[in-house]
Amino acid sequence: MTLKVSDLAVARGGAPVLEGLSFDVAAGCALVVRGPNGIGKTTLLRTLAGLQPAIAGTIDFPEDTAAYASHADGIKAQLTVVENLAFWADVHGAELPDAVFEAFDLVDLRDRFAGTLSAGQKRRLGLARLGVIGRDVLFLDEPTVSLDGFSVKMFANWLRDVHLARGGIAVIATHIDLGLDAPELDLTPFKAAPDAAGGSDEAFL
Amino acid sequence: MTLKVSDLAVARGGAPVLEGLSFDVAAGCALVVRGPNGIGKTTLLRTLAGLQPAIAGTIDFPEDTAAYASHADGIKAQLTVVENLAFWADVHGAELPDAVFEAFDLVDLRDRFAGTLSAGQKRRLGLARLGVIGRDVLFLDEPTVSLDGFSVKMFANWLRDVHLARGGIAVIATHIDLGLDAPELDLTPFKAAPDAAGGSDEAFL
Amino acid sequence: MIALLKRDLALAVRAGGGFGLGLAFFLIVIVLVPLGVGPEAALLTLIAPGMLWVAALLAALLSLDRIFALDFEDGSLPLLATSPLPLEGVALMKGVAHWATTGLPLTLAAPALGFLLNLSSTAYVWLFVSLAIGTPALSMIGTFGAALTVGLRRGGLLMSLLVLPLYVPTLIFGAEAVRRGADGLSTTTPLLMLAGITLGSFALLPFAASAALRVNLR
Amino acid sequence: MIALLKRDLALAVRAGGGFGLGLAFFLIVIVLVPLGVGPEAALLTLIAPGMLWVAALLAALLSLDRIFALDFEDGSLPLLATSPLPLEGVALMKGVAHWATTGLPLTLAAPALGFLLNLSSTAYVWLFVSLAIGTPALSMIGTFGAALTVGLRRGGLLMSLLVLPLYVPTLIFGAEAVRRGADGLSTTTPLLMLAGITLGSFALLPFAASAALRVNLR
Amino acid sequence: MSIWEYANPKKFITTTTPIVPWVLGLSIALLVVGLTWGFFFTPDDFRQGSTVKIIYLHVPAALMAINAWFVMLIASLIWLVRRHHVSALAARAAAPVGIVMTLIALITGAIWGQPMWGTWWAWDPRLTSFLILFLFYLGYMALWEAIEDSDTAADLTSVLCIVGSVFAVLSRYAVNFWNQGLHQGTTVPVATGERSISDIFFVPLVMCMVGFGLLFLALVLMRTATEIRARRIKALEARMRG
Ligand code: HEM
Ligand SMILES: Nc1ncnc2c1ncn2[C@@H]1O[C@H](COP(=O)(O)OP(=O)(O)OP(=O)(O)O)[C@@H](O)[C@H]1O
Ligand SMILES: Nc1ncnc2c1ncn2[C@@H]1O[C@H](COP(=O)(O)OP(=O)(O)OP(=O)(O)O)[C@@H](O)[C@H]1O
Ligand SMILES: [Mg+2]
Ligand SMILES: [Mg+2]
Repeated sequence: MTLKVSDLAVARGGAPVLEGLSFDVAAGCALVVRGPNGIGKTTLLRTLAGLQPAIAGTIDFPEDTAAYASHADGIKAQLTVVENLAFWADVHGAELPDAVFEAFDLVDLRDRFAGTLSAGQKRRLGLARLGVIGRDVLFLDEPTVSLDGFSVKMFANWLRDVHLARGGIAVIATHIDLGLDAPELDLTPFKAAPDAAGGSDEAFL
Repeated sequence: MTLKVSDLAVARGGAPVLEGLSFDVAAGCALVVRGPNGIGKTTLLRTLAGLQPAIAGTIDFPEDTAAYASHADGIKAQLTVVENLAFWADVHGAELPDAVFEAFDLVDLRDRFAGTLSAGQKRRLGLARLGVIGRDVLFLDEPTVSLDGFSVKMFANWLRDVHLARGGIAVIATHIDLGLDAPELDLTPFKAAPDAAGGSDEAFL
Repeated sequence: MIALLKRDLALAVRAGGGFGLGLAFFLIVIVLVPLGVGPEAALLTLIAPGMLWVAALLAALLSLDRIFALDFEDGSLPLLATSPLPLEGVALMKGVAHWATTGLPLTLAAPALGFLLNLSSTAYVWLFVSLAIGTPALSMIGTFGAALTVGLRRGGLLMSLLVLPLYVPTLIFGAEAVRRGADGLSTTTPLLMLAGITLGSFALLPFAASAALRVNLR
Repeated sequence: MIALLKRDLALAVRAGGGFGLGLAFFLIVIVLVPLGVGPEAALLTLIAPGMLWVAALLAALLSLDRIFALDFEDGSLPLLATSPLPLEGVALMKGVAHWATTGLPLTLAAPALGFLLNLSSTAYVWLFVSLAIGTPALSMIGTFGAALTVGLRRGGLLMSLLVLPLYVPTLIFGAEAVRRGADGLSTTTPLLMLAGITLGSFALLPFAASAALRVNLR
Repeated sequence: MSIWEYANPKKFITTTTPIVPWVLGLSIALLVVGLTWGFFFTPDDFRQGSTVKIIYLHVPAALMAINAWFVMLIASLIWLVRRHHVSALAARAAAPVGIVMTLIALITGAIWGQPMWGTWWAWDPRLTSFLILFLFYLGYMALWEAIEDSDTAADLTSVLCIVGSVFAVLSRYAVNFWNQGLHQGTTVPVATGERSISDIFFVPLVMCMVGFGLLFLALVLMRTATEIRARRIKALEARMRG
């Protein structure tokens, strides 16, 4: 399993944002995407995850193996931590292993309603979803926002020792250092030229 | 002008979270609040800003000088960047100085609808509000979430060179290093004992 | 897909969920009508079948924006879209869950409320039957409307505007069935039409709704 | 405070804002009633005053949840609460903005729509006058209800439940004024009562609303 | 060369700009002649008196109101299948014209109804289904307005137009059913086309119908061109910012 991206161009709000992106990520590897605010990290990850169409280029990886995670984690405030995770496990036809609660330090919070968690605790719950659904290709948009130093390390460990170790792939946009030993891709050189082709308005120019 | 906090105890969801907190912040000084996820940073800042009552202790600073900022910045997606800031300036009876747009790198984004900004751009807009309303005592809850390294520095500079320089005060909860030369307060020792007094259920115990 | 239905029902009965509120709204509209129109029993009997159906329709309408907006705001919707569930199935289950929390209680309660409007005695059974057949269509059509407007902040009112004209045939046949029941006439045709609308809605609208969702998630 | 009013009106007329949708909903309810009740002109004339007022009330109700919920969700509300504006003023301005975007267009349009329900010709002017006097009360009472339920996820339906009983006096006097106008009777008493309710609401409810807001922000 | 080439916005504008004045001119000529003829040079109807002359506005407007929706439906289908922007914008452009036609039909009908039936409005099936059509137009236009991104708006309004069409037809039948036997005497048309209308009314009526049709065409072409230019401005502005 590999993630192959070639000559990709992506657009947001009808305007091209990035162009000419090509990279491969092999099984068991992670790629850290970097770049200043507004360069197009979120747009890239959404496109890779199939939530919006690319305007050019190809994205290639086995179907139905991708998961996307952003600031909004689909957490229901009125459900408990366990119920939230059980739901996503159910949707993906997976088990809800106890190890997940340990890996994301949620053991003490199991029966708390998700609405009463602090920002960082909520984030941990959102990330725990990734450990439950068993998808191989993860697209993570600033996964460690609001996490304290200890939790960041914990997440990096899970990613390295569990996800990548079993042959998974991860593409991670982040502004802080995760302490992962992964190649970095700076998006700045791929910024679309102001007159780049492919915007939804192209026919009108 | 000083912020004086003595023997403060705060609660969240009816349960005491922190107790025995005392600190002073002098004019022109900042205080960085630290602690692991869930220790009570958000709760503390909300209490200081007057959004929720303290269960014990006193908070002392001149009235109507405080501003609170958290992840939710009160940004209206359907208004442009200028309109958003102009509204807050108006509400506070202040001017909308051009310097703010430079200080927060919003010059190019002035006429964009706020709904079309990226996560970091939106954050900068939220922070720019602080530069507009002219409040002296700032309570900031993870202000640099989603900001790239350059923007974090820019914000720290604004805080040091503009806000603190003119005698302001700032209390900042954060997990990352802002590069400010400010004292840090770790909340871990102030964690409320499980049987601490002051919860809303106290009368029933 | 059953997991989704189970979750939606669990959420509906939790604090702040919508269960029972559609019913309460139905009750309140039924109470307001005599207050506005005046208390004459004969007049109320005349308008009862129509007003009961209009009230049911408004109650269904008012809870439509819960269908997708909550999942959109907290980011569940893109996650569901990238999950193994087909989006058509998601739309269908959302419609079913809406009916179970709104249409079903409303159908069960309507005969009990009919007497507030002095509904004629022969009409009660037809009120029940027509609501049982017709309210699923209201839920499914509403799901489509909710899918169309899910990206918009507070699309709720716009959605009403889009959905209400689509509700017209259901309303007409539903109210007509009750009115005919009240007059002792045959109710077969309107009930058959109602059934046709319901079946057609459930067969086709999940596809339209999922197409709209896909566009809105883009 | 004027800044707040200006912003709310600007937001209402922007894309996705609520302007005109209350009006559209009013129109649609007025259209649905004959479809449910049947087309007899004499019957419609009888129920027209009441139904027009019920429809106005429902249209006002449906847009109430915009009043504070949007500001709550994006965090504006705590910021407004810590701003130099008195929270009572905020509540008052919110009520005024709601009326300007809902009650006012509705009042202007109602006479034009009265003819769909075959309203008797003497009643048009009283319909207009009673709505002009009564709809501000609907907005202000609604603002109070919205303030009570602002913290709750999708409090919209619960809010309806709380607000509707509070609307009852306004509805009764409003519909009564129109009905008396239609019958050629004196409308002074109900109109005076309506005016009293409106003045009372604007004098007292901003305080209640701001108290509720303070609690909900805690 | 395929017909789809005209779906290129620029090509569309360059092709239609010279045609529009002719279409518009012809429609105005037809309307002037038809309406003048109809209003001043036809005899009064023996039952309806001079009020019958409102037919020259009423019937063409009613026809165009329905046809405009058809145009929108077809344009929507083309957009969904072939994704030609002009098609989506033509659908958008047709809606306001259609709703105005609907309003003209409703208002002239109401004015006609006052002397004929003694009431401005009756819940006759035909009138009712027109009112519902008006609501469909309203919802369709509101959806266009509410969505920021043009392509998203085009997609969603197209889906709405298709589903709406099905339900509009259903409503038509429902309304007929609902009013059966309840509303005698006011079965709208005195005339269903050729049979009971004599030639002397018929020729100017046809002129007016063709005139309205051409007017509709001209307005839609003009509005589409306007929409294209608005999109173009938006696109250029977006590029300048980016
Ligand atoms: C608001 C009121 C009215 C509306 C919405 C309305 C609607 C329509 C529509 C949709 C048509 C075109 C039908 C078709 O060709 O398929 C039509 C035709 C016609 N209407 Fe009306 N109508 C109204 C009032 C009236 C009144 C009051 C009269 C006269 C008593 C009238 C007389 C006619 C006639 C003579 C035709 C032409 C019949 C034909 O070509 O089939 N209408 N009307
Ligand atoms: N609404 C709530 N109801 C009940 N308990 C809550 C609620 N919100 C937070 N808590 C609990 O109160 C404690 C303090 O939460 P708080 O949000 O202040 O933490 P924090 O220090 O800001 O954490 P983080 O770094 O994750 O943002 C936590 O244990 C949390 O689980
Ligand atoms: N909804 C939208 N409509 C139009 N333009 C948008 C929209 N969202 C984002 N943009 C613009 O598209 C560009 C890329 O945005 P994107 O969110 O992908 O950036 P990002 O790299 O994720 O930034 P950040 O680090 O701030 O999250 C930015 O210039 C942004 O202003
Ligand atoms: Mg981003
Ligand atoms: Mg916090």
